[in-house]
Amino acid sequence: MARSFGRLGPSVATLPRTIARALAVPEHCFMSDDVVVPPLPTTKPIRLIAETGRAVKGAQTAGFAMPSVETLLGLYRQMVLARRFDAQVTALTRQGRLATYPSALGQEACEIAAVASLAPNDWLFPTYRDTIALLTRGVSPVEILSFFRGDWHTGFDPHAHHISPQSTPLATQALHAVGLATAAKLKHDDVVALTFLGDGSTSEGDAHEAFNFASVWQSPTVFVIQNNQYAISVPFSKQSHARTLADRAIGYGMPGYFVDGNDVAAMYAVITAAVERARSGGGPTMIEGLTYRMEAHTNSDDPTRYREKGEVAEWQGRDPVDRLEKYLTAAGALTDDVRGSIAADAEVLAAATRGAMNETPVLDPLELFDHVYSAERPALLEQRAFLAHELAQTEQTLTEMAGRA
Amino acid sequence: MARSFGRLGPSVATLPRTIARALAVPEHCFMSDDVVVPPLPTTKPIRLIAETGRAVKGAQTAGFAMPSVETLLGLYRQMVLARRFDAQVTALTRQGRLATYPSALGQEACEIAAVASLAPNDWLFPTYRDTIALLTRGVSPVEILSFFRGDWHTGFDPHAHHISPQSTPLATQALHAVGLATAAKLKHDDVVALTFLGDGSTSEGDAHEAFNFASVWQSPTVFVIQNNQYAISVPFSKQSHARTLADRAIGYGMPGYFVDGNDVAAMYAVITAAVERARSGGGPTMIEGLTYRMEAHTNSDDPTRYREKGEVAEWQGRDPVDRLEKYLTAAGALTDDVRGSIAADAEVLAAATRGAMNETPVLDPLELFDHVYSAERPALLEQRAFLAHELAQTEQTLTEMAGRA
Amino acid sequence: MTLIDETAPAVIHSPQAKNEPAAATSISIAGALNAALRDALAEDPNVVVFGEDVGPLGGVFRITDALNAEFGENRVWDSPLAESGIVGTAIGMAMYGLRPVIEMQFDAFAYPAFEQITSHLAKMRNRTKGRVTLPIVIRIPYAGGIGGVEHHSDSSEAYYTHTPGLTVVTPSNPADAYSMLREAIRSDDPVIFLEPKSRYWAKDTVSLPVETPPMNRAVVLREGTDVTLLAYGPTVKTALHAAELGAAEGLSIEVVDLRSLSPFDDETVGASVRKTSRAAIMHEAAQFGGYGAEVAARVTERQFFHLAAPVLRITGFDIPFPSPKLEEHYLPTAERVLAALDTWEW
Amino acid sequence: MTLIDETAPAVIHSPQAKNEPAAATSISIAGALNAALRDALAEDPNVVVFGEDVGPLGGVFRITDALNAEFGENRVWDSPLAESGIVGTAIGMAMYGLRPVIEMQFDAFAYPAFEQITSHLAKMRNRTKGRVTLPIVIRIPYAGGIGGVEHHSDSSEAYYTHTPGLTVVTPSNPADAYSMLREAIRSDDPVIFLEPKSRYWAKDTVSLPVETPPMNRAVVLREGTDVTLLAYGPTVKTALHAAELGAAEGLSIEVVDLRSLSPFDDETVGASVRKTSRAAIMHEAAQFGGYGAEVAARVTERQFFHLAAPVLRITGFDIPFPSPKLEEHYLPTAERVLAALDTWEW
Ligand SMILES: Cc1ncc(C[n+]2csc(CCOP(=O)(O)OP(=O)(O)O)c2C)c(N)n1
Ligand SMILES: Cc1ncc(C[n+]2csc(CCOP(=O)(O)OP(=O)(O)O)c2C)c(N)n1
Ligand SMILES: [Mg+2]
Ligand SMILES: [Mg+2]
Repeated sequence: MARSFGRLGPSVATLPRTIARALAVPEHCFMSDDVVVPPLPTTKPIRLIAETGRAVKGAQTAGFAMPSVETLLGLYRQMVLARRFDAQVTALTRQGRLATYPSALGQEACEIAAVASLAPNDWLFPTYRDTIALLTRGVSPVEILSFFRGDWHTGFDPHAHHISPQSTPLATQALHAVGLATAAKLKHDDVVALTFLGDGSTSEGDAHEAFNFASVWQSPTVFVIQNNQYAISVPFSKQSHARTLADRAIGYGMPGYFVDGNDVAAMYAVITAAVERARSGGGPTMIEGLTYRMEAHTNSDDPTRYREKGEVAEWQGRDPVDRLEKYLTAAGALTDDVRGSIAADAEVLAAATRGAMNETPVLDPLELFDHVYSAERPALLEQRAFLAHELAQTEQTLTEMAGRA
Repeated sequence: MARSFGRLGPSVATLPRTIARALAVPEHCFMSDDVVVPPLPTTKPIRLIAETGRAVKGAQTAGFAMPSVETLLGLYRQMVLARRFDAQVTALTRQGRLATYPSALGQEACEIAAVASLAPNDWLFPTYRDTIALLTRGVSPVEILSFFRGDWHTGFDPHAHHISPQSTPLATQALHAVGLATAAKLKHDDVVALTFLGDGSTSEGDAHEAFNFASVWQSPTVFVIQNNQYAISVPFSKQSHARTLADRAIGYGMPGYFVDGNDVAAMYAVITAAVERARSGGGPTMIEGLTYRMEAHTNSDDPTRYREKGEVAEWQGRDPVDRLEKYLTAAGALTDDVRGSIAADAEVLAAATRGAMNETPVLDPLELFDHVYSAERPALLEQRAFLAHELAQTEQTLTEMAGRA
Repeated sequence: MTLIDETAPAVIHSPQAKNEPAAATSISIAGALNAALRDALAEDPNVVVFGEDVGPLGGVFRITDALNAEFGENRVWDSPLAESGIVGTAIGMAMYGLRPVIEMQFDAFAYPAFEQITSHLAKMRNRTKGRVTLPIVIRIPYAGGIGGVEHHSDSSEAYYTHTPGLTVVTPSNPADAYSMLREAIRSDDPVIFLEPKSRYWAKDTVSLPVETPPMNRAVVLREGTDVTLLAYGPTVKTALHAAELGAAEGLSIEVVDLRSLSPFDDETVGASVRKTSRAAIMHEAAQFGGYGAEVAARVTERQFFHLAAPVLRITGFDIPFPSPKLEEHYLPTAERVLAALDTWEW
Repeated sequence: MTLIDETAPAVIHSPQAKNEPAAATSISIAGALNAALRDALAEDPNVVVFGEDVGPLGGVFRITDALNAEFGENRVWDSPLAESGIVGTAIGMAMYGLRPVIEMQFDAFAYPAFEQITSHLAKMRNRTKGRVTLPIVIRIPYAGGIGGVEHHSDSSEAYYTHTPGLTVVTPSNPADAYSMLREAIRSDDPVIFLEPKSRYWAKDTVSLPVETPPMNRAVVLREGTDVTLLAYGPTVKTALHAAELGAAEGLSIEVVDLRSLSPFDDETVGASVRKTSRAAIMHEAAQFGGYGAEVAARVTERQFFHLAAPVLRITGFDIPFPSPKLEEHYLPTAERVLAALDTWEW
């Protein structure tokens, strides 16, 4: 590939290979020619907008530049829409309209920044948590929520949106992302794959295998770890003993970034740079966004059993939307008009979501047999016929009962 | 536990926790109180004896002290015995007496240093490659080779030797080591578990899970990765894109050491320090020994398909036994007498091994049913009876045929 | 986090003595399992409980409720999120004399541990000629019926029952849940303990501690003369319901709760089938290669000339487990049992 | 290492055209598989081959011999050593339009990939209503008979055949090896392609390319009238041998090579059993919950009133696969087949 290497943020430039070598140890033994040795990620998360809403200067930016006000305004709009959607879905779930819903409240900066960094041909590999990322990428509420309502496992067309089904088996989707990115690379296509991972899921073997395959194959993959500090009830301190998860990157010879996951400006700057680097042949990047899961794990979880209210309140004070709002307001970009029109859009979205979920889906139980194999199997057709017969009988019984009544 | 923390080699002391923290990020969020932040492993392997046989001074020792001449002489003796044994077993395998044998020729420094670092109550978790480690720990040749001859899966009593069965499914045994070490810690017992891993096996998910569990639980485990640069035919450059495997340690918040695996003095110094550190409550350590597999993967492998003879010859020049021999000879410890007596012992061992393998083992096929469950199962007894009947019939047919002849 | 928790309560809890049973109370399967874990932890200091969310949360199904607070971090704790790691470290612990009771959060989430289970857990005793035993219980909430999204409703028993070296059991009621879990923890063999998650909240009046028949035995739950209906775990209730419906139609159905899937209780089942001369087996898992195939095959092998008709299988379809709104069409029902029995020539 | 290898040969190899078959030559199963991979790689640029040691070494069984040199690093390459990673990345590649053919080095070493296989590979088409298809072939050398040490001789077919969404096939001879592998690679469904490793070097005279019956059909290899003996993969040869021995004793054994384990060819098998009225199934895997259970159950269900005797299972014992010196006592033999047939009342 005759492409130039991408930049990955000025101050976190990849080091030249000036590492001292063992005398008498052949070079190929422990380092291939294109190994990039990044410095250790900082333990202070990279940040561009402080909690006060003011721009951060100096080392903590790691040299990343503040996105333009237009960009930030666009991100703000998406975050507000996403938050409204998330709240609406949580409400619908409480009302029993959905089987389950894992909210991403508080994680909007990570979710929206990631989606905003991708080009249309790029692929997104989300988990169950990343519903608002799907929304932001343009999947319709009903196509998204079909899964959580329980109609079918995936309600949208992955190929139409370049989004894989939301993955429940933890960390498994990271390998799919690496595979897809590698296939695109083999075909010389301009496609990057971005996968989300939770802090808990980084403990799975598949996470490691994905990091390693991506780096050995130099596949154009971006790993966005949303460290929301809990895996259901298990706090991060029981998940890892490392300084940061981003520290893992060095062990794969890939750049790693520890970022304030509630600062959408920082997340956007770092992820965009990583996507660009992947796109231009520079290989994978690991990004950890430090954030917080404000809601319960899902509606059936009871977080009072494992965390203090005070902790949640503390993180409320670090809200990603508030922070951006302050910054944009100070920058004069977020006037009451703009805010109002975004809020109105959000209400339209919420209403549409409610409307869609208030309709009862029409499901055909016989479709259960239609997508298991590409070719028909006689034995499965027998089972399909059995169910068809049973359904017909039930129908008949109901009709008869109705007739009698 | 009121034990003091162990030392881990003077110049690789664990850093105090003086790391800058994120403003406003609660401390517990990304680093627990007892996280030890080691510096990155060096990319020049730690070395105490140069290939010339001379003692190394300066930075490359990483502050580790040269073991005493007595210690080195002991290690030398074990290495010579192990090498002779290994050669004998390879020869027996070529003669068809064993089903398979993965030789550790060239890896004696790693193998013997690890075993020598352990106290009798410590546990060893070896792979199929680490046969000479078993020998060095005192398992008899016949008990060891019973597995490779094909008599039974494990020929020795793991509890008697504190050695788990040689593991074939790659990296799986590392988790067993972590579990055993954790159990010992829970029981306040003075037991360390040491597990070997190959370079290839570090790519498996289980390796990652073992590193992570060990560090989160601060279990007294020592991981000795023998990077012999091949996983069967696959060179290390296709296995990892990192500078060194020891770089992985930082991502688990544990110390990592990249060591010259053909320098038994260095391996012994580093492993001993790690074992001592684990013993005194300091948690796990990852050690990568850079070495080379001189023989084929096993007798059924054909290395000419994937590596140049020149490469092998190059590594012959870095032989771990030769190097130590030069050092000890120069130190005046290895006189012709001593050398001769060790060589004689090695011949006795080889003869005993030959003798043992020339006897035909007496195997009872019915024992196949005896160790599957602790309690008898009627259905299994039926199958046992079936085989017993079949064996009796065969016996009878043979007797009849003999009678007729 | 350090594992050793010096502040953990040192109190040894004594399980209720067998000769002074508590008064009978209404208890769910979940409650009975919780009580069994508590009593086992109290009785044997080598018993430890760990896994995902089994600590302060008490597990997503609350089976380990309050045990972390009661026994401390050294006995009941949250592990990192990695199933192979959980099984693999449990193996090492068992080699050192502990008796780990570990939880896989849902059936399909045990699959990452498949290699540790098949290649080590199941084989260790055999590999070492009985020298290394692994007294480990893997608790797995399994099967459907709770409207779970994909990967939360698998019936994975066939994978485990086909693996020599494993004992596989599944209770269907609170008394068995308690008694069988206690027995599983006492067993020197690894036990896959399958918990029918749709039945967790089903209650019975039981006085704990209770001792029901040994966990390797099937039990006749309802006598009958026309047909032997074999069920286990989540389908037992449906089988009993089918027997009720059958009785109304004049059909006398004998319901056998298998309880033990491996080993299979040929004796109890054989006796029942010889009496009724007809048999059917129910399960939620897909039919093809499911556990019912083994049951049908061995009952037929052993009772062929007593059988008036082929053994029937009333099971899930040969498709991935459906989404919540469609699972009712997949799960075997009492009506399907009766419809199946109707296909026989009587 | 960079994956993109600009120096790889750009030549497109054209597979031998069907209308001009090569002269018949003696070829082994291993050779036929190698030829099938070569022709598939040449025909379809989306076919890629990767796994452990499949590159320059050509695989530990040499099934991918010379393909790396011929097609270059971008088509045939060595992956890192991680089975879940191999299956997981193959899934992502297939989502992008490639047709990966991946190798698990030995049966038991596929277990680390079990979650990717059961929860994703098997279910993706269903999860997405057919929108995402995964045309992936997983080649797995399986079963015993080569004196392999532990974990190198498992027969794991029952795990895969019980998993809806997978197609599972296994050839027993060189012509089928070629034809079925070509068909598997062309299939839009994931195929578990089980290769009987003890038969890799068995030769036949074949002219490639050869097209044998579709891979979802069973084939009658030897006609007979007294009993239908069902076999697959490594046991087919033993079954044919048993038929020879039987013939010498006046017993006419019809041997059916199942070829396809999932789906099962009810039609071919049913026709044979209705003719002979007796059936037996052979496999190396443990009997309990093995594939033979499904075969026995469904043949009995469908042919009960044609059967003069219960379906017999001649299989491995319910124990872990033995060490090399003891495997001969475990593996089903022709003598055991005849002994089993003798247990029937004739
Ligand atoms: C392989 C696997 N094991 C267990 C689970 C059950 N489970 C679902 S979510 C979850 C916690 C995941 O935590 P994390 O990765 O931090 O993501 P978050 O939910 O915080 O977004 C667990 C244990 C699962 N889905 N998959
Ligand atoms: C899970 C698993 N996958 C594949 C194999 C087959 N296999 C045996 S040894 C080996 C290479 C291992 O390489 P490495 O870990 O570097 O150890 P070495 O043999 O070099 O000592 C492979 C692929 C296996 N034993 N286990
Ligand atoms: Mg989380
Ligand atoms: Mg190696």
